[in-house]
Formats: sequence, C-alpha cells, structure tokens
Amino acid sequence: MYSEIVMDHFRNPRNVGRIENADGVGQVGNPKCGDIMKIYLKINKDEIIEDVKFETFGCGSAIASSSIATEMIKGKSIHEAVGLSNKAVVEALGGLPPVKIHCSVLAEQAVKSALYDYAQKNNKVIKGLENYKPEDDEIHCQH
Amino acid sequence: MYSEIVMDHFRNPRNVGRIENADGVGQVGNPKCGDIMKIYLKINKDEIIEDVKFETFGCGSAIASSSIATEMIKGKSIHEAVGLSNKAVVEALGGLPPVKIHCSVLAEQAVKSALYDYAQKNNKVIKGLENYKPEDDEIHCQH
Amino acid sequence: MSKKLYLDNAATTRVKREVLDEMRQYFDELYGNPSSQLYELGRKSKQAIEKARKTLADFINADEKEIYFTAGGTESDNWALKGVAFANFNKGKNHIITTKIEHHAILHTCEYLEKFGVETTYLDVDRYGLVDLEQLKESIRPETMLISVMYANNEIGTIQPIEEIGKIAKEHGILFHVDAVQAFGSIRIDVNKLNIDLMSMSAHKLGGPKGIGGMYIRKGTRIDNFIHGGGQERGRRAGTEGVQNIVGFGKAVEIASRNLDERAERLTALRNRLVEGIKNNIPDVVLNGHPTRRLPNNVNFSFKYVEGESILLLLDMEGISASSGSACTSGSLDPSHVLLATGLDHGTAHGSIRFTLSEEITEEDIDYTVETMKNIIAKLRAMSPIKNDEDLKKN
Amino acid sequence: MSKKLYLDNAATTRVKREVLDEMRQYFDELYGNPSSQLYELGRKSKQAIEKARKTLADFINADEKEIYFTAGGTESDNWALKGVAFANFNKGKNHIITTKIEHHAILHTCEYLEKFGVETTYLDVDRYGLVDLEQLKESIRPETMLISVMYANNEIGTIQPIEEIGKIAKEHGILFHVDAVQAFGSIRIDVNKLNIDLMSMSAHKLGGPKGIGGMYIRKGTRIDNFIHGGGQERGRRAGTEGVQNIVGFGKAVEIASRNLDERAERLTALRNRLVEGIKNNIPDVVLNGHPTRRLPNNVNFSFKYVEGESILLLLDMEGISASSGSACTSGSLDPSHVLLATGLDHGTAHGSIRFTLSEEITEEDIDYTVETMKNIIAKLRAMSPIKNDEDLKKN
Ligand SMILES: Cc1ncc(COP(=O)(O)O)c(C=O)c1O
Ligand SMILES: Cc1ncc(COP(=O)(O)O)c(C=O)c1O
Repeated sequence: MYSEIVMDHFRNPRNVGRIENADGVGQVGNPKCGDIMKIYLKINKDEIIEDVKFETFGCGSAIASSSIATEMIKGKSIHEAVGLSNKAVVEALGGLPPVKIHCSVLAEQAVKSALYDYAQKNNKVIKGLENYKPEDDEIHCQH
Repeated sequence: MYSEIVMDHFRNPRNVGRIENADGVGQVGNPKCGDIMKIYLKINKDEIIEDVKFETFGCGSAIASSSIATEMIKGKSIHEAVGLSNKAVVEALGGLPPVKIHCSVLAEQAVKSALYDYAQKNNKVIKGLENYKPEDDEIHCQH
Repeated sequence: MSKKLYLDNAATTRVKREVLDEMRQYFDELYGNPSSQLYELGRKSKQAIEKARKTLADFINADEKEIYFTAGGTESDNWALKGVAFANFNKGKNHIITTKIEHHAILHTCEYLEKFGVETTYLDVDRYGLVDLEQLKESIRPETMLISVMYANNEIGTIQPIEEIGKIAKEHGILFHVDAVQAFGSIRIDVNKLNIDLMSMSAHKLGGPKGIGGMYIRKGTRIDNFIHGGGQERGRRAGTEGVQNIVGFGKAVEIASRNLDERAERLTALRNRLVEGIKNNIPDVVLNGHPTRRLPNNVNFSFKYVEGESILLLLDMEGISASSGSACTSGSLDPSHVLLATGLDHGTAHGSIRFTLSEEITEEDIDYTVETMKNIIAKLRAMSPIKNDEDLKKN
Repeated sequence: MSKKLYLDNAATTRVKREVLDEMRQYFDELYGNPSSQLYELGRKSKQAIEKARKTLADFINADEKEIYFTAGGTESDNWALKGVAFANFNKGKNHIITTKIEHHAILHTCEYLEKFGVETTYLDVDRYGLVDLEQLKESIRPETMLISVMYANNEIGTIQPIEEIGKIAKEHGILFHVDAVQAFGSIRIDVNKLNIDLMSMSAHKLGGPKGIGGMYIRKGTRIDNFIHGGGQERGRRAGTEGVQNIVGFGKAVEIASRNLDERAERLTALRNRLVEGIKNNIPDVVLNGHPTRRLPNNVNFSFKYVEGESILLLLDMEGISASSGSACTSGSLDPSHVLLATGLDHGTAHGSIRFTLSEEITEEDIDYTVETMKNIIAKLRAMSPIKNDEDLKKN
C-alpha cells in the first residue's frame, strides 16, 4: 500500500517534537478529519530555517508527509521553503495512494502556516504568502 | 435417484415385446409428453392373463413401471388385474421420485386400457371398468 | 464397467491440477481479507485478486478496471439485465431484446423484470439455432435499452453472429450484453472488436472452481450495482471476495489462453469424428445445432423413437456421463426450450443427447462412445412402441 | 519480527485444516454438476450439498428445506431486504426498520431501495451499541414489512436483544431478518425460539472458505428470489452451486457446533484478559461496545490522541494483524459509522482498534499484545499534537 520511503519515514520519523519559543508555529487539520499537523520553525536572522520539528496526529502517510516535509525545508531559506508544494512531497515520498494525497496537502499547508506565523510576528512579507489566510486552507472533511 | 428395484427393472426389463393377435392391447401417453406405454395381453378362457408384453417409449421409471406392472398381472385373473393401482406399482418399485409418479399412473392406465380393449372385443363387463373411457385417462402434459 | 468417460463438460468441468495447486495456499496460509490493506496477509490476497483480474482482462482485450468478479455466470447474467433495467427504472427505457434460446439465467430474469414494467422481445432462431439479424433490427424500439444474446448456446453449441449484433447495437446506441459462459475459454473474444458492453463469464466451464464468475462492464456503461454493501470490486460488487476461487479462475483462464487454438482444432476434429460416427452407425438421428458454426467440443443429437433419460441411464452404466438438454433442466419433464425453438417436435426433442468433450478425450474414447450408443439405441428402440415418424408426431 | 499474531478474525478466518481436507476431493474427483442427477458424479455432488444443508439446519434448529446457500453474507443480506421489498412492490407495504449500526450490506441496500419507494427507519443505539425496544415499537407503521437487526455487531461485538425483537415483530405480523454473520458459529441460535424469519450467515467467519454464505428462510415467508435462472436450491437461488465451498461451509459448522460452549468460555476469558490488560496499562482509553453483552472474541478500544491506521501499521511491524473499524471500511477516511452511532466523537473514533481472537490465541499472545500496544500508543502519543480531551474535541 505504501512505498518504501513512506514506510521508512513512518517507522523512523525525522524531526519529531517541539521547539520551545519557536519563531513560527503552524497547525492545520482537525481531529474530526483524523489529521492534525503542527510544525515548529527556528529561523535565524538570515531567514534560514535552522531547525524544524513536527507533531502529527494522523495516519501513516500523514506522519511520513510531515517527516519528509521537515527534512525538505530544514536549512532552506524561508523564501525557498514557502515554495514547498504537496506535489514535491508526494514525489519525495515515492508516491502516495490516491486517498492519501490530502496528507501531502496538509504538510504543505502546515509549513506555509508556520511561515505565515513567523511573517506575522516579525512583520515581514514572504513572497507567495501575501494573500495567505490560514483559515482558507482548512480542508473540510465531509461529515 | 432411483431405487435398486427400479434400476433392476430398467436394466433388465421383464416381458418386453409384442404379442401377435393379442386378446387385449392398450396404449397410453404420447410422444409430446415423453412417455408412451403399450401393453399386450394374452387371456385364456378362464379369464387368466397367460402372457403379457410391453413396449415403452420413456424414461427409466416409465420402463421400470411397465416392466413391474407386467410381472404383477401375469398369471392373475382379469378381475384381479384390473385392481392394479399406481400406488401398488410405486410400492413394488421401492418408491419413485415425486416427478416420476406419473409413470406409475401410466402403467396402471395401460393395463386398464388393455383390459378394456379385451372387454370390448369380447363383449364382457369387468367390474371396475364399467365406466372406463380410455380417453379420460390421458395425462395432459403442460405445453 | 471400468471405463469412465466424462462427456458433460458443458455442465461443468474437472478442476485442473494446476488450478488447484495455485489455489491451495489461499485457504490456510494467505487467508487474509483483501479489504485489510494495513497488514501483509490482506495485501497478499488483494494482489492475488488483481493478478487474476489482469489475466481475464488481457484474455478478452479489456482494461482491468472493466472486470468484476461475481459468484458465477448466473449472477453475472442477473446483474447485466437487472442492473441495466433498474438503472433505467422509471426513465422511459424499458425494453430488452434477447433470444428464445438463452440460458434460464437470462430468460427467467426477463420474466421477473416484467413486474417492474420491463418488456422483452424473444427473437426466434432458425433450425440451426441462429438468430435472424433482420428480425433483431425490426424489434428495436425507441425504448430498447439492452440487447442480450449468448455467444454460444450451452445445449446445441451454435455460435451467434456476435460481431454483427454488436454493430447493430452500437448503431442504435443500445447496450449489448453477451452471455459468454460457454464460449469463454474456448473461443477468442475481443470485447472491443465485437462492440460488447457487458459480458458474463464463469470459471467452472473451463477447468476452474464452481461458484465464481466474471463480468465485463465497459467503462462508462450505465448500470446499477446488483449486490450492495462493502466497497469491494471498486464499490461495484459487494461481499468478501472468494479469493481462492478467484485465484483458481485466473489460473484456469491463463491455461486456456495458452494453447487455445491448438485445443480448439483438436477438439473440433474429435467432435467431427463423433458426429460422423453417430451419423454413419445409427439410423434416424438428427444433428442439433449448426453443422460448423458450433463450439469445438459440442455434439448434440436427437435419436428418434427413444427418450433421453433412458439413454443417459444406460450410458451411465457403461461409464459415460452425458446430458439430455441442459444440466439445469435434467429432472424436468419438459423437453428443452432450445430444441423446441429450433423447430424440433416434442417427441424428437425428448430423445436428445448432448456430448461435450474435453482435452482429456481420445479418439478411442470417441469410438467407444459411438459403439456404446449404437447398442443402447438399438436396445431402446427394440423396446419402443414408436417405430416411425408418423408415430412420433401423434398428438 | 518473528511473531505472527492474527487478531482480525471478525474480518475473516483461516480455513481450518479439517475443512480443507473435506473440500479437497470436490475439485478434481467429485466434480460433477449437482444438477446432473443421471450419473454418479452429479449425484455425489448433490448428496454433499444436502449433507451440508442438514448440518446448518440442525445447528440453528431449522428444517433442511429452510436453508439456502448463497455467495456470502452480503448476498444473503441483499436477498433478505430486496426479496421482501420486491415481494411487496406496489402492494402498499414499503417500510423497513433497521439500525444505524448494521453492516453496509444492509445499510447500502436500504439506501438503494429508496428508488423503488422503500422507506427505512434507522434505529439509534445507546453508548454500548444496544437498540432501544421502545423506539423500535414506536417506529412500527402499518406499512412496515420488515425489521432487520444484526445479531452481533462486527465492529464492537454488541449482542442485540434478538428474542425480544423477535417477539415484537411477531406480535405485529412483521417479518424479522437477522444478520447473524458475526454471531453464527460462536453463539447458539435457535431460529424458532427467537422468532426469526430470515437469517444471513457466512462461512469465512468461522473457519470456512470465502465466497459462500447461507440464508435461512422460514417456510411460508413471502420473499422474491434474488438470483434467477436454473432450478438450483429448489428453484429459489439459481446458479451452479459452489459445491466445494458448500462442503467446506458444512464442515466448518460441524466443527463449530462440536465444542461451542467451551470455546466461547475460553475466548471470553482471553477477551477479558485483553480488556483488563489494556485498561490497566494504557491511560485514556475507551472500551467500545457492551462490557458483557458482546461476542466472546471481540475487543474494541479507542486510544485517545492517536489515529487508528498508524497503530495498525505499527502493530503489523510487530507481527500483529488487527483492524480499525470494519475491514470493509479500512482505507476509507471516515470513522466508523458504528462508533459514531454509539456517541463517540470523531477524534476518538479515529483512534479505535478492534482485536478479534481465535481459538489459536494463548494467554501469552494476549500479554504480548498488551505490551506491544503500550509501546505503540506511547510512541504515537509522543508524536501527537493532541494532549487532552479539549484538543480532541476541537472542530
Ligand atoms: C450459457 C450459460 N449461461 C449461464 C450459465 C450459468 O452459469 P453458472 O453455472 O456459473 O451460474 C450457464 C451454465 O450453467 C450457461 O451455460
Ligand atoms: C455483520 C456482517 N454482515 C455481513 C457481512 C458480509 O458477509 P460476507 O463477507 O460473507 O459478504 C459481514 C462481514 O463482512 C458482517 O460482519
């Protein structure tokens, strides 16, 4: 069902945990839908993501998506990181089953949401997040 | 499906054939229904059935019913023979499947019909055949 | 009686050794539920099903997504007819065209659908069992939603002009269902070339297990589900899959596809030998079905002046298993509706025997069968009060 | 990972060795079509079916003539509902009463029947999954033709008050269908004592093969046929019988009936050990289903703050096969309709795991499972952004 890479990231997720006094925190999803992702960013003055951690409530691919997303943005500048697409996450994972694609979307949104939080707190504008509204991004599961 | 006795009579039918110049001949059934039985009787002056033969077009139980019926009336007086019931045929055969009961009915009718023929030719009345009309006895298969 | 000759392969077939071998581990080793994708055992079952699906799809030139597993040919036939009829329920289309010689799975389903307002036209067949394309065209109405014609008949083996019928159906925008239960595995079928929208298949006619069938549904076909419940078969046919049976079905199809042409050729030769043997050795017989457009393994004769069941019982005593009419109706008193539709009179129809061959049969077996039949027919005719065609036609 | 522990016996079971042994000869030795009564091979198949039928009948105190073989529990459920609904088609009776926690084979069939004018009342259940008899009585209308309530739930194991429901149905002259797929084989069922008119059974839940089921139909019940065609099953369910599967089903029932009570007792003890083990070793868990009125082999817990699929994947890595919700819905994103009906919030429902035991399980296996779950839940909770019930209830 899942690729080797997904299973590897699920089994040994990278960057699990929290960052106290993080520079940016983003949380997306909700328990009703069965997925929540929370991303913590430590960003230095050169706008490089020095550290990133995640917490996820969700299925195997949600955990794997969070894990790989943190790896993909760690050490990147915030301007690069904001370009992380769910498609890139899916590709990096070696594919996801169709019913699980939304997990990669959540990962993209969690990263964006954390960056947005950082931008708000620091009164910055990140290209690509100008019109970002966290609440718009919410996936509504159908219940 | 069939009892041992049915199979024995089917395999080795008794009294197969015709009697030339028979004293009574009866034929019942029709090809449409898939069964025809013809019974030939040789009856002596004491009204005893000296010989009996049959010809049958039909299924295994039709052949077995004819065979055992001829055995049951051979050597009997015509007054005994007229009492041969389909029930007696079924019992003597050790039973018949429900869908095959009509074969025993045909055997009873064939015997009656042959006795009737004899009675007609010889201007006799056989008790139990007073009101017998061969055509009434015809089984109508449903096509 | 030491000889054992099974000549009723249209009723069902022996499960092939290779098929059983393939099935074996799906009973107590790989027994997972294919819906359980979160553990190995479940995934293995699912993979096994998908492998079988691909085998079937390739065999008839379909896409895997167009193949569904059912409990048999009968369920597939029911699904096709009821599924299309109910998809059109209260929508103005309510007419089905089929033939008088379909299997009861089709005929009784059509009868049943009457109570839902469905009307059926039953096409006649000629003395060989072939439908008339002109009559088919004339029967088409604006309300016609489905044409259902069997590929090959189970009793007399006649093969219908499926490609021509497919063309007519397509021209008129009418769905075309084919009951291919008898043809599947012995004739090469290309659902695209033939314009088939729906097709019924069954495993136990080609060396697979009993109780498993297949249904081809062309992508985009408007048809209701027939069995509702869990999400199996991509949500189209609910119920825990008979995994072991599906595996066996797949294997049987794989074997059938391997040497289909040679097998058909060999069977045709044996079939013709049996036909000639009977014709040349037994008087007053009628070959039922078409002389050449017939299944490679089907022989069906009427033996005048005698009745079928008696023949079968005597054949059984000589170790030969055959059938009289179709397997489903044996035990019934009515002569076969198929034979009557070809114009046979009742009396003659009653004396009909079907021999359906398998790969295991040899020329010696055929000759033994001819010899045995010669004796049986002679014995029964000696016992019969019917001696000529005049007697036969009475009543 | 050397340990292999299959704890998903409500999804399906390993076919028992004795069952397979019994089936074996029906593939390539006794392969006759049961409709072919005129030769030995066909009669043997028929006898085998009738033997299995008698085993089932005796087991539930029915008459052999009241037992029909189908392709599985799903087909039986479809037959019961559609058969009764269509027998009443356009006759004024058009109302079915069932529950919110039925299997999808029932729920989706009811939904489908809407297009034929059928209305369904779905009864609520309490937090333990029990239906309310008062609500049932209030739901009865003059048009009610059928009450369909499952014997035991497949997810949470709750056993319904079937006898009481049977009484109510009888008092009102309404047919009573019971989906006994999960209960059959582990609970003694007497269809007469319980006033059951129709009952669905399935072989693969009790060590029999997949793709074969049973249907009890009380004599005199007005129900349409579901699959039309040949005269099999006394003209009530057409299609060449899956003889080998029927034989396996019969054997599985025979085995189940042998030591039913001891087995239930042993499983209940194991079940309770698992329930206590989890309760005592893992905080923030909810036992789903009724504490005592539940299947002897069913354990279902919600583990707060974590999600079910992750648990299953980690369990699989430790060699344990279990399920999250019902097998049919795994892979779907919705939490189980059964758990929601018992009043669980979505978040908690997402973290539910079902363990269903078999005779093969030992106390050590149970303890291993508890230990493994303890570690898995700790690991996932460490990763979870949800830490308490407040978080859980957001949204
Ligand atoms: C032409 C035809 N259609 C349908 C069927 C029914 O298939 P099954 O026996 O798999 O139910 C048969 C065989 O009995 C058949 O010969
Ligand atoms: C309660 C219940 N009903 C019906 C079914 C369907 O039975 P089957 O899997 O044989 O189609 C199942 C099992 O999946 C079940 O648990």
